[in-house]
Amino acid sequence: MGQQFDSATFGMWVFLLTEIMFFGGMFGAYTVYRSMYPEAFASTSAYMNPLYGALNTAVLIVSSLTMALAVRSAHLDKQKALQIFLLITMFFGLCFLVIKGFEYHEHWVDMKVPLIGGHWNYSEAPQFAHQAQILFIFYFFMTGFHAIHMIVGLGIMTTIFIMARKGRFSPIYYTPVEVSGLYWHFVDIVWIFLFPLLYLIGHTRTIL
Amino acid sequence: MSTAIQEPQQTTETVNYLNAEYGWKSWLFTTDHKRIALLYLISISVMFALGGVFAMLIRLELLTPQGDMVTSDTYNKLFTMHGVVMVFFFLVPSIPATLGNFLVPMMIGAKDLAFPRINLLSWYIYIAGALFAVASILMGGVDTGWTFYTPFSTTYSNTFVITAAVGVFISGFSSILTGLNFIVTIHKMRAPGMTWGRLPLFVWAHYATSLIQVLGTPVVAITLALLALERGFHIGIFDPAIGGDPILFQHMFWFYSHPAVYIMILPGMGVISEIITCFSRKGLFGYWFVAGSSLGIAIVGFLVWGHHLFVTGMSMYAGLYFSLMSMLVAVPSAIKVFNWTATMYRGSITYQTPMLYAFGFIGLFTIGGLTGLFLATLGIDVHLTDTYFVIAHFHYVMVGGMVVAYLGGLHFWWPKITGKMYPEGWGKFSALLVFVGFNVTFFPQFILGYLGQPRRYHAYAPEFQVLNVMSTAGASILAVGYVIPLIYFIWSLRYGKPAGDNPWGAKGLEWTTQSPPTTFNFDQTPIVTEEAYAYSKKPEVEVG
Amino acid sequence: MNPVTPVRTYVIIWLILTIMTFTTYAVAQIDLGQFNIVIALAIAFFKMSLVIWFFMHVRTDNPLTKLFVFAGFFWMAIFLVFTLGDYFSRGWMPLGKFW
Amino acid sequence: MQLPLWPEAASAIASDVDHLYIYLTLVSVVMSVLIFGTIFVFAIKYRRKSEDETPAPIHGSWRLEVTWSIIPFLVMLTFFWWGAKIYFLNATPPPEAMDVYAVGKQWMWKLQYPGGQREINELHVPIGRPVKITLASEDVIHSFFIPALRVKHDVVPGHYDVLWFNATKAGRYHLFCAEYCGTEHSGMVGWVTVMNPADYENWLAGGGSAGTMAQQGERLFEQLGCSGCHLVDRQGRGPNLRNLYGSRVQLTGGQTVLADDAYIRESILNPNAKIIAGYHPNVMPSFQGQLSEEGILQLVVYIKSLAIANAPGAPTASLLPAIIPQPVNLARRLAPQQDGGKQ
Repeated sequence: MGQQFDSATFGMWVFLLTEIMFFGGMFGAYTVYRSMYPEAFASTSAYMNPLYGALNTAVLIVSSLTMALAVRSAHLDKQKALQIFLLITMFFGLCFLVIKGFEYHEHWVDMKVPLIGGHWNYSEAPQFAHQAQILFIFYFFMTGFHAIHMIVGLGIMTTIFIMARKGRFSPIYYTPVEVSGLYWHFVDIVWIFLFPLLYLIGHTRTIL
Repeated sequence: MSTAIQEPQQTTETVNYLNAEYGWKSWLFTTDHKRIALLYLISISVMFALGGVFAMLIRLELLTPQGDMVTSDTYNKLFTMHGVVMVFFFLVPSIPATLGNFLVPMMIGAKDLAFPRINLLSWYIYIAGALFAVASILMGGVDTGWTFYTPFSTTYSNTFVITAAVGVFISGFSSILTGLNFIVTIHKMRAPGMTWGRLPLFVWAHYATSLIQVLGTPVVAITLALLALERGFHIGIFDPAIGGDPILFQHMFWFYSHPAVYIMILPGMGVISEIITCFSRKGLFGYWFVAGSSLGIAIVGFLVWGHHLFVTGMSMYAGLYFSLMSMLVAVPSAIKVFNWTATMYRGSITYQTPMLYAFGFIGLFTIGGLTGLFLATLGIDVHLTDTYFVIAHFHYVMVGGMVVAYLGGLHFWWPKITGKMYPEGWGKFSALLVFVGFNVTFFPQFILGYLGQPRRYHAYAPEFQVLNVMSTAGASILAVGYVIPLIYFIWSLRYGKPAGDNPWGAKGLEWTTQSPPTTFNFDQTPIVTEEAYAYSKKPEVEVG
Repeated sequence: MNPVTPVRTYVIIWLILTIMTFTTYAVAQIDLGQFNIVIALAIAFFKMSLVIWFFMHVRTDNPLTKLFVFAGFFWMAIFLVFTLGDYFSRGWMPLGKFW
Repeated sequence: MQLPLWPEAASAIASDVDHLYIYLTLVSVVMSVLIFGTIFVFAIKYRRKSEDETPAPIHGSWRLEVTWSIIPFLVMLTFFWWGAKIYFLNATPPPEAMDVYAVGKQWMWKLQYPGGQREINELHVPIGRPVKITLASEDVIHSFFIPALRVKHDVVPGHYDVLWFNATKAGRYHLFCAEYCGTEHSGMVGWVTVMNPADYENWLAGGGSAGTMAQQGERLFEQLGCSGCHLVDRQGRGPNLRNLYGSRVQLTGGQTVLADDAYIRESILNPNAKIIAGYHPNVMPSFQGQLSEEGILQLVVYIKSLAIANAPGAPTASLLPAIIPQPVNLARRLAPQQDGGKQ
């Protein structure tokens, strides 16, 4: 059993390695453009409402805590606690997505979605109208991929919860809980970086 | 082969992984790494044939300088699909997903890979990716070149770029899952006594390959996702009109695609280490250097991608750095070649087909590697890049190196995989054809490249014709050299002589079980007590 | 297998993370020029380390896991450093004839 | 039937490249012969003589390993050093180089000379004078490749690239597009005619009926109505362009930029991107989509000429009087900021 636990968690870590590179590629491209057009990017950060970002960060951190406690409960064979913590984790995960949804809606209303038809208006800082599009594309791309990961995470959590309900886990076998916990924490970490990069930097409208 | 005359034709066939279960379900839902390897073998052979047909059409078109056989659009689609199919759907999965899948667990004394179901999943993902690629061909093809450079691919091409990009994106995950599986398997599933210092070099090579797959592939996935989004939604990520930078695409693309050539060649090097030791009956000279050089290539290979960008307007200083690193990555490759050569010193050498392929590999890979240095040299690369010199160089490494190693490995382990021998005479003959055909095809292209014939040209200047005709002639020899093994391998399934457990007298755990192996490879978990390639001692693998 | 971490540890880590989130938010309202980005990323990095170290149990995991976690960020750094290296050095002057 | 094996070498740098190439080839041949020879000898000498032969084990040798790692690497360092030298030489056009402008467009090369001559898929250059080609792309990435001169540079849309050479031998040479650019990529070829200086003068005299490139730019400047705001001698709604080129200008944000080709191009296509201090955004319309890259180049040359006419010590008599631009010298680029372009 120990061997299997080991293989599974190690396998998850290797998978997270690919996830790091996956988001790393996005962060890399984002950083290049940020360094090319610092003022344009500062102007877009200034548009963002960091309260949303901060609130969502807090929500995710709580869900990470409850996830860690869920894993702990599984380890200690506290079946009821495991289920409750999983439910709380999923609840906060959903909260995150709902808040994100409101935010996306706000961007849509504000004409900050540079898609085909051009739901796009950047009269606040017309000199950056071109380059700001790139940031918004990256904003939607990065937060969108993060949201997809959240949705996948919720799916995994549902499965784990059902398994927990059926009493599949015990102190000697709770590998799936541990492994999906790792995934959940990773998604949290991605957001920990997205928050300052997308919302905070340049918030004071400083230029250089 | 003289030893292969075994007991009377087997009337009572032993139970093995091939006949343990019957029916298509037993194949499509199998979690046996050996069966999955065969599924992969069939799929990549189909893709190889497809890519080969495209290659033949390209060569036929280039017989005349006017470009009169197919239209320029068709020609552009041909070389694009040749590249996409060969690179992403044949070369990347070729050795790891077939021979690697089959042999890595056996070589380390394991029953299967760490995650058998993920292994099967990776094959299905591969098939899904391949279906997208084939769909893009059937719908009318793609004409961007396998490199998908923006802004041509995002804005100007009128072909099915998104379909092809999605295919490549999907197949990337199959590659990641294979790599992940190998890493965990090699770390966690080694038999008792199988220390890192006793691993066969084939396994070391696959470990290094897997690292690249896991670390590099996600970046190309994200790059192609950005490309597909930009094309699909007309949002400008790499679009110069709103301040995007097409060169950033090239950085991101080559961050994976350069290390990817090491994904393709490293497993081939692993195969060669196995073949050379077996047919020289001798341990590998400088085991740790060859093992370490695999890791060295995997790591330094990630630091050199910029040598594809020397003439794009990249910073000169970045050019200096990438050039220096590209020189550095040649050192571990050179170490391998020298050690293989030294292994033969005072050996006991025979010239069976796999060994002939190994000789061919060393020769062709040496030329491929040395000409790589030309391209890493800044001042020369300015003239040579995007000419036929580049084509010749990477075909020397990819076809002369990788495909030759793959064929060598296939001949070497065919008896283990199927329990049957291939016809040795035909094997030698086709190995010779491949070697000769290959050189006649691609050597003239070095000269063409220095003369300045640009790659991806549908029509070319008339003075280049003689060399192009030579190249096409060579390609037809090469094609025959590929078709013959295909025929005799299939023939041998039914008519081949039974191989016995260890026809070559080779070392390694995979040769200690029956051929073909049982579903769980070993009756009992083997205990390893000696180094890899202990040819000079009595066999000491105990079964306990 | 990992030893059990006490609830108290988890809660303390969670408290630190939450405080850090508000700190980073507050600091961003003050104009520190270039230092805004430095501080924001430093805090993010610190938070990430806490999550990896405690929530993801790397603290009690074997060295192999630690190595792989490190490798992930190292490779990401390779990509960032050398791609950015190109962009930052593009404006540099050509070398003189020192050879 | 022709079977060339070595390309013509018709520029100063071509022989450098050839020498390095020969050096690399020689080293490669020596290495290959060594390796192939050794394998061949071993394969014969140590062939299996009896079935039960068991060779003695040899585990390796540190000394050998270190030797065959270090020595090849040192040899490779010589490749690196020599190659880097040529690369840097290739990348830094001498200040006195004469200008030619090339625009890559699916699927042709459009060339313009400061004297006003324009050609498609033909380039005429004199022997013995460095020629600097400013490259722009109208659509996708192209690559300007002249094998006989051993020069190549990608033409990336969105900014200018530069390539230079000094032709040494008269003749007609291939001009290729080396970066795949679409359907008729292989048709995007042309000829480079390298001529003796006297022939070149004759050739120049034959063309350019539409005035010099700067004059063409000036006409465009009038046509587009630029002169309504950018008054040449007085302050208008837009910055005065006299002596702007090559100077450092201060922007509204406080930083300064060098007013070079790239800056002028950007200001035409995306005027709001970098506003000179004291001026307002949203005054000038964008000319993106209204101007071809050729037109933009003409405007750039015109604005350049405005800075040279007044510059003290500007070259007066030469092949192409009005337009040899004052080279942006390195010291000037390095200088923190001087003579702001705004008045």
